[in-house]
Amino acid sequence: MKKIEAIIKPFKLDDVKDALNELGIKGMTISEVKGYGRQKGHKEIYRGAEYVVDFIPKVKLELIVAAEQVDEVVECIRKSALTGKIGDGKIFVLPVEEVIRVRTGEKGKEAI
Amino acid sequence: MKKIEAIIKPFKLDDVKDALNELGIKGMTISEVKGYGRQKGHKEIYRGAEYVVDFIPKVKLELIVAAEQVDEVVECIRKSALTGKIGDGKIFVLPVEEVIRVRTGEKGKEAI
Amino acid sequence: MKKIEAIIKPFKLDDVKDALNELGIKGMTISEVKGYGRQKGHKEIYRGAEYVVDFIPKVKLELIVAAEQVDEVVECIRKSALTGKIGDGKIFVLPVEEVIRVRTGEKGKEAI
Amino acid sequence: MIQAGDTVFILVSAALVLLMTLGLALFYGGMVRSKNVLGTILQSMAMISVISLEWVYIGYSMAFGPDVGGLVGNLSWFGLQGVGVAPSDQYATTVPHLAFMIYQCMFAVITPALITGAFAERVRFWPFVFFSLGWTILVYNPVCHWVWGQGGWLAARGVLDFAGGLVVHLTSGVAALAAVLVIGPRKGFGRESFMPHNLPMTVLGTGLLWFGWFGFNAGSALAANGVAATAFVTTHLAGMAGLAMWLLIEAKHRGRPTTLGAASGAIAGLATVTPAAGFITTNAAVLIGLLAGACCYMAVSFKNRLGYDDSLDVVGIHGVGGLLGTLCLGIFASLKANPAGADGLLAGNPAFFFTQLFGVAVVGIYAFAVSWGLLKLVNAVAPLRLSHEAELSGLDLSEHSETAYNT
Amino acid sequence: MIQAGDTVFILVSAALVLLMTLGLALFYGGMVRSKNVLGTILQSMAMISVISLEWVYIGYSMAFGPDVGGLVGNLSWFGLQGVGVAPSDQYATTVPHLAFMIYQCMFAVITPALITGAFAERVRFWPFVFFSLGWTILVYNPVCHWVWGQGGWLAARGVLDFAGGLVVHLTSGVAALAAVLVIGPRKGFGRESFMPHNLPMTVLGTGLLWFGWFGFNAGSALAANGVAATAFVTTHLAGMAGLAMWLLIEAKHRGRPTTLGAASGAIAGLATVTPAAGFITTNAAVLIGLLAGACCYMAVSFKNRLGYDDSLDVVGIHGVGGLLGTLCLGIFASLKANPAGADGLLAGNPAFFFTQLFGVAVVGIYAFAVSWGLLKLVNAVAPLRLSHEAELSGLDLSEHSETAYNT
Amino acid sequence: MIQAGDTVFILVSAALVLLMTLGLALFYGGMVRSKNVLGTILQSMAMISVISLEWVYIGYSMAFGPDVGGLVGNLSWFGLQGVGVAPSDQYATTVPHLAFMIYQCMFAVITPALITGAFAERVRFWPFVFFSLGWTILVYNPVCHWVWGQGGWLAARGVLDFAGGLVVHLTSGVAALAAVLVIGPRKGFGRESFMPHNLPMTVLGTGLLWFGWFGFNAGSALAANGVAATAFVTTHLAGMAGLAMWLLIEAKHRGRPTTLGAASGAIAGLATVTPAAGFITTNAAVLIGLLAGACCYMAVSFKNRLGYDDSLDVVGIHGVGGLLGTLCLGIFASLKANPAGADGLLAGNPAFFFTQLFGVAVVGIYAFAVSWGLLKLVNAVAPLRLSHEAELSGLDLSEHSETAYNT
Ligand SMILES: Nc1ncnc2c1ncn2[C@@H]1O[C@H](COP(=O)(O)OP(=O)(O)O)[C@@H](O)[C@H]1O
Ligand SMILES: Nc1ncnc2c1ncn2[C@@H]1O[C@H](COP(=O)(O)OP(=O)(O)O)[C@@H](O)[C@H]1O
Ligand SMILES: Nc1ncnc2c1ncn2[C@@H]1O[C@H](COP(=O)(O)OP(=O)(O)O)[C@@H](O)[C@H]1O
Repeated sequence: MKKIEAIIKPFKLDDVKDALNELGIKGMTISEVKGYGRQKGHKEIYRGAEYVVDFIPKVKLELIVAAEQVDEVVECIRKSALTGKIGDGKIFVLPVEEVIRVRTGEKGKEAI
Repeated sequence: MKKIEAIIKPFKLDDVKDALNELGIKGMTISEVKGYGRQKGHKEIYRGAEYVVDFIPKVKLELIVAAEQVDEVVECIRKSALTGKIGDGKIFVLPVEEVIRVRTGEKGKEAI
Repeated sequence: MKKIEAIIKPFKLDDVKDALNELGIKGMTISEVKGYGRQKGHKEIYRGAEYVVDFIPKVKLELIVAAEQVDEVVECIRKSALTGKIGDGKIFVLPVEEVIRVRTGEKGKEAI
Repeated sequence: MIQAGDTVFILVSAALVLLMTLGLALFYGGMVRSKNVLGTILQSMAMISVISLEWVYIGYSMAFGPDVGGLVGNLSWFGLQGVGVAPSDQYATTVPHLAFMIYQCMFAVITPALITGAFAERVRFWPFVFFSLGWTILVYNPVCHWVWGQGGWLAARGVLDFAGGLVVHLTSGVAALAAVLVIGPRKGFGRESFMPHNLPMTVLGTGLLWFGWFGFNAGSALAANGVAATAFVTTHLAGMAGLAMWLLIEAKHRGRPTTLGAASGAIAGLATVTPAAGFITTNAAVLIGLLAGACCYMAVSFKNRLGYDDSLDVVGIHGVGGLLGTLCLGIFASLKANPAGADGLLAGNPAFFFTQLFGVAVVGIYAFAVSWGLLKLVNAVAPLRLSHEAELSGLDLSEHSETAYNT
Repeated sequence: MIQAGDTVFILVSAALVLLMTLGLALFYGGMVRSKNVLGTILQSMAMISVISLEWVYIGYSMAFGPDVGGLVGNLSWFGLQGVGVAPSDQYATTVPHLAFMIYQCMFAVITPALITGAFAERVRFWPFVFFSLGWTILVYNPVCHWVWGQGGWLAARGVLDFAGGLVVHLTSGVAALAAVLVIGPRKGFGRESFMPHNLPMTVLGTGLLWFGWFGFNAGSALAANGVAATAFVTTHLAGMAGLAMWLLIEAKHRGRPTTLGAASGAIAGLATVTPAAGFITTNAAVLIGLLAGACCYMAVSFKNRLGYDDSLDVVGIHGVGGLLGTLCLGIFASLKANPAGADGLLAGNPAFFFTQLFGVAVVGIYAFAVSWGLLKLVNAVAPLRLSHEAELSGLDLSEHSETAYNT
Repeated sequence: MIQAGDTVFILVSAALVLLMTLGLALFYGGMVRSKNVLGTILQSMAMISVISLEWVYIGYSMAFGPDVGGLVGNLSWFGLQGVGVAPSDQYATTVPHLAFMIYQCMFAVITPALITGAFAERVRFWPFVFFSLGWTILVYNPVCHWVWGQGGWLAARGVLDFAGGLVVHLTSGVAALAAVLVIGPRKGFGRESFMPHNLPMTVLGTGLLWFGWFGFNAGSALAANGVAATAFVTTHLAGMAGLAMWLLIEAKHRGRPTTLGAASGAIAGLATVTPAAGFITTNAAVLIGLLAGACCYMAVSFKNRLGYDDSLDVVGIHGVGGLLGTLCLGIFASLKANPAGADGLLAGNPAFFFTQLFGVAVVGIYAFAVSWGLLKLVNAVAPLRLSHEAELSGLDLSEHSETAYNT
């Protein structure tokens, strides 16, 4: 099993969710994060002064998938999160050693 | 060392924290996340129209433990987070290569 | 490639970001988390009664770096996040199997 | 002669009506997504400046100045020339003329602010300002003159509007409809659900609106007398009845009464009773409130089916409320409640109902046509619509370089 | 005859008292957890509808209508029959009768809303509505008649209550106690700490309450005269003294003055001075405020030790405040401050103190007994308590299908 | 003799000015970081207690009591002795003396609260309280006497200040300057950007301030007459013009109009017109508002370049506003607007301009010197500044053991 983490643009979340759904992915966990990268921050004005805000709101998706599904899931996220503009985000794949479903105690693939 | 990530129901956090404490676990990091899974979302009403909200508030626990502790910690979280209803959440175990305590620079088990 | 996760004191974020910048680190993702550990929580007063709040606001940094950079990045974070007081936080290093840039589809080091 | 009691009454009422614009800003602000809250609020705030300025220089004269053919006031009161401390001999004759002027100013301010709910979350700031300024000059000022100005032709025909069912709510409601049609729906409309980002803010806005509405309606008696008391009471009763009705229908229709429903029903009731407040009995007010709750609920649901993105339901609540209330006045008006008013349908005077219907038709059509034309014109000169990118990042960042909330 | 000055005064005061209900909604709303904020707010908002409706149809007549044996008004003013623009010849004789009626309506509305703080975060909406309606009919209306109605038996005995220490605060405070006992504590009470989700909201509520309290207390003079000025000043002084005292005790007891403490002390002072406001000197008001801060602080701490879940401290603040203030009036009342009032203990008239004590006992016992019975009854018919699951997900989602905050 | 109309007017105005302190608490509270919001709010709330207490015991007597050499009132009105229901024969002679006293109390309360914006986010609670108390006694009370007290020497010289340009805004503005210099900048100032944590809260505060300002300025006519109407109108016009001007400059200078800019401009306009409100024409008010928007914008930008940490711009807005407005009165005052006022520069009376300049200099220098000395003194006895650690964790936790927001 693998863990896929994807940092995407917030307004793309619905698209990504729908695309994953079509792929049969039934579970994921998301959180609000802030990103720092090549994408330039925006300026904010405060009483006549200008400030640059570096950290940009992003959404982080975490999902555990079976090892054999990794490629299609990554591709699916990549496509549905794509706008082609700087700041579209990153996808990371991490190894996972065990997965347990709290409700049933099932482990491994059963638990996803 | 291993990293344990657990997605649980928010109102179970206190129980889980207390149970981990009894086990002698002294440190953890938590965050608010939203989960998508088998548990059905709730409907919301907005001026006479109904919407379904898929993402459900969950709490994510992250804790680093020594490899030999993994099983008992997982079991402890599982028991204390259990309600038996859909949506109780998942526990993931990930490999960790190194841990450093910022304050002292200690590494490995010393740093937990 | 490796994933570095660092839990630090929120007011140290700017220092850490600047230090990483000097090292040439161009990307990272941060989120607000709450920590539980040796650092004692604070008391809060609510209509004449006292409560202890265990969970302390922290910032979590996540960044993917090339394996050979891990040591200097960890050291850099450690130094810039240091206050020497309890609660300075931890740094974890996790293995990463793949990194993809959404915008271009680049993989591996190119994608960071 | 200046009466102290009446003067306090008008000044306090004017302050209350200004407070309504703040209330409206919060009422609307709470309903948008957090990335648009400041832009939404600023649209209302800006009206305070833009329209007050317009009002003291030309608006007041156009609306209340010496009549030109029943259609509009001339500009002889430009810059408040001749409008001073001494009472007017036509309007509110027991208070300083300036007090009446500023009281009316607050009505002119809130009317275009009401429209902003229709095109919330997608309009550029400056084009919006130009539209609102033009709209006030071309729609608000003349209609105000027709209905309330000395010599206005609708007033001469017997059309009654106690505190702004036609002048404020119907004009803004139909302008909202025109705006929805011209500007089009928000990106993602129908697919994403645009949930309110802060409902307690909307409730606070509702409360301030209700509180201010006493100044709006009771103040329209222009003296602290029995009519003021009547209008105060009918206002409260219609508000609370609208609230109750919306909750009940919602509980029946959707299984749950909601907080936003309570707020919406209250505003529906308050808007609907506005034209009638000083001319009806308390029982009629309760009925009007109940009707308002039901009709506005249906109007809003109906919109959902039509697929128009009247984002914060200006048409369904203010438009329908203004229309319904003006007609209800035709039905429920009673000389017993106010001898200076009229008898309506139920008091055996169907003619008055048709007079009111005529008023609704004239004002509705005029306001819709001019709003539509003006929107097209402004849009051609300076596009009202935000760019796709800007709409995604939200009004606050893209138009104002601000974020509402930080830690 | 209608006096303009007095009429503005009553109308503005009525608007201010309505605003207090919004203030209360925010005061309470800020103190609950975010999953319960809308449900908490809606409980107050709903009272505006439910009780206003009750009031115009039967409540006003029960409370102020023609007396039946000193116990209650008869129903001859049903639906406001005979209550019109002409002043009453018994109450507030210089303002339209309707104005007095609506002013009193606002008092009837806020009283059951006060109770909601006691059972916050765990009660179902509709059963709550039924309870509140029944409570107003069975407790508020009669007690109001006893104390303020023409011919009321407590008034006849010489019991004084300037603006609602007995009628509003004591009745709601003891009803709150009954509710706490009948409904029981929140899940997790004593284990989890239920911290306020938004203290600035609570501060805002406090500010609006304070602002509105001027209408509540000064308005109770029913004319813009010297008594009104006295009541205005004593109200402010007791509020600020309560605030100061709570901060000082807290700083001493817990090492830190808190914002919620400031708000709580202010409300304690304002509630406590309510029955006395128009009958005492400014120095007495300061003393009453200081006493209120101290006693309510102790009452709240005491509750913590008893383990009752009076969630937002209605008993400790309004109950204790109403009781304390009514007795303080027995001590500090002074004919020098108001010749139409009384002399109290300190002016050498202990009899008046016992009269007040009698009033407290009668109202306290009556209100407690009837509230308890009614709660049991409602609970048997339609359980007041949320299900375990529903309580966990919070009022907003489970009762109203809404969430207060989104992005 | 007591006039009901005037009495309502003063009482309502007093309530409105109290509401301004809440408005200010929110205006400031929204601009600080979330860890400091409660501490910031509590600083304003505490003033309600501390200064009201001071006022009824000695402040009112010092400011308005029997004159001692033009410099201060004596203490013969200690504890409001002799200040009762009967009107004063010197001040506001148609309302209860107590009403005038409490109206003035609200001015005394808000003035030190204004200063708190300068040293926001870094000052300890109790030392701040001591400073504010001392400051009110040493600065506010005497200056108030000089300008408004019977026999005050500046008034005798012909200095005019309608509603507090000198007494409120200039004194607090220069005290703010002294405080910034003595207390120093926040940790991280110049490196981190301290963005407002909740701008809608700031907007709400602005709205309440504006609403309350009608009580502040129009109320200063002390009777519901033509001057009150004039002051009401000029207040509104200057506020809206300030708002407009700030938005325009910002749009020009930074490319975007902002919500905080609108709020800032409005407050600048309102503060600046304060000394002039009842003495000028409506056109002058618009001009003053525009000037205020421009000058305060420049003052704030200038501060940014100087590197002073006047955190919420008390100097740039209230100090500059008070100064500018007092001088503008010297320019624009017109006997035509108010025969009881004066003619200014433009009406051919340069002498009056210099009188006003003299007033500004005297009050500015006196208030600055005494504030500076007092700050040094308090600082020596009880350090005003939070510890480094405490400043990092924020006022709320370190000074009040509270957090503003939870879930
Ligand atoms: N090395 C990294 N480690 C972790 N997160 C990163 C890293 N680089 C970028 N990110 C995340 O990806 C987001 C997008 O990256 P950015 O460089 O702006 O654009 P792009 O992905 O198009 O090259 C960033 O906002 C940040 O959240
Ligand atoms: N494949 C997955 N990857 C990551 N998180 C998941 C995954 N599946 C479920 N989750 C998380 O676990 C939560 C509970 O899952 P759900 O399917 O609703 O119930 P259950 O765990 O009882 O089967 C979800 O809300 C989501 O946060
Ligand atoms: N075993 C752990 N797993 C995950 N996070 C931890 C663990 N121990 C500590 N932390 C995080 O590190 C933070 C600091 O830890 P703490 O024990 O308070 O101080 P220190 O790091 O100085 O020993 C905690 O608040 C928590 O967020």
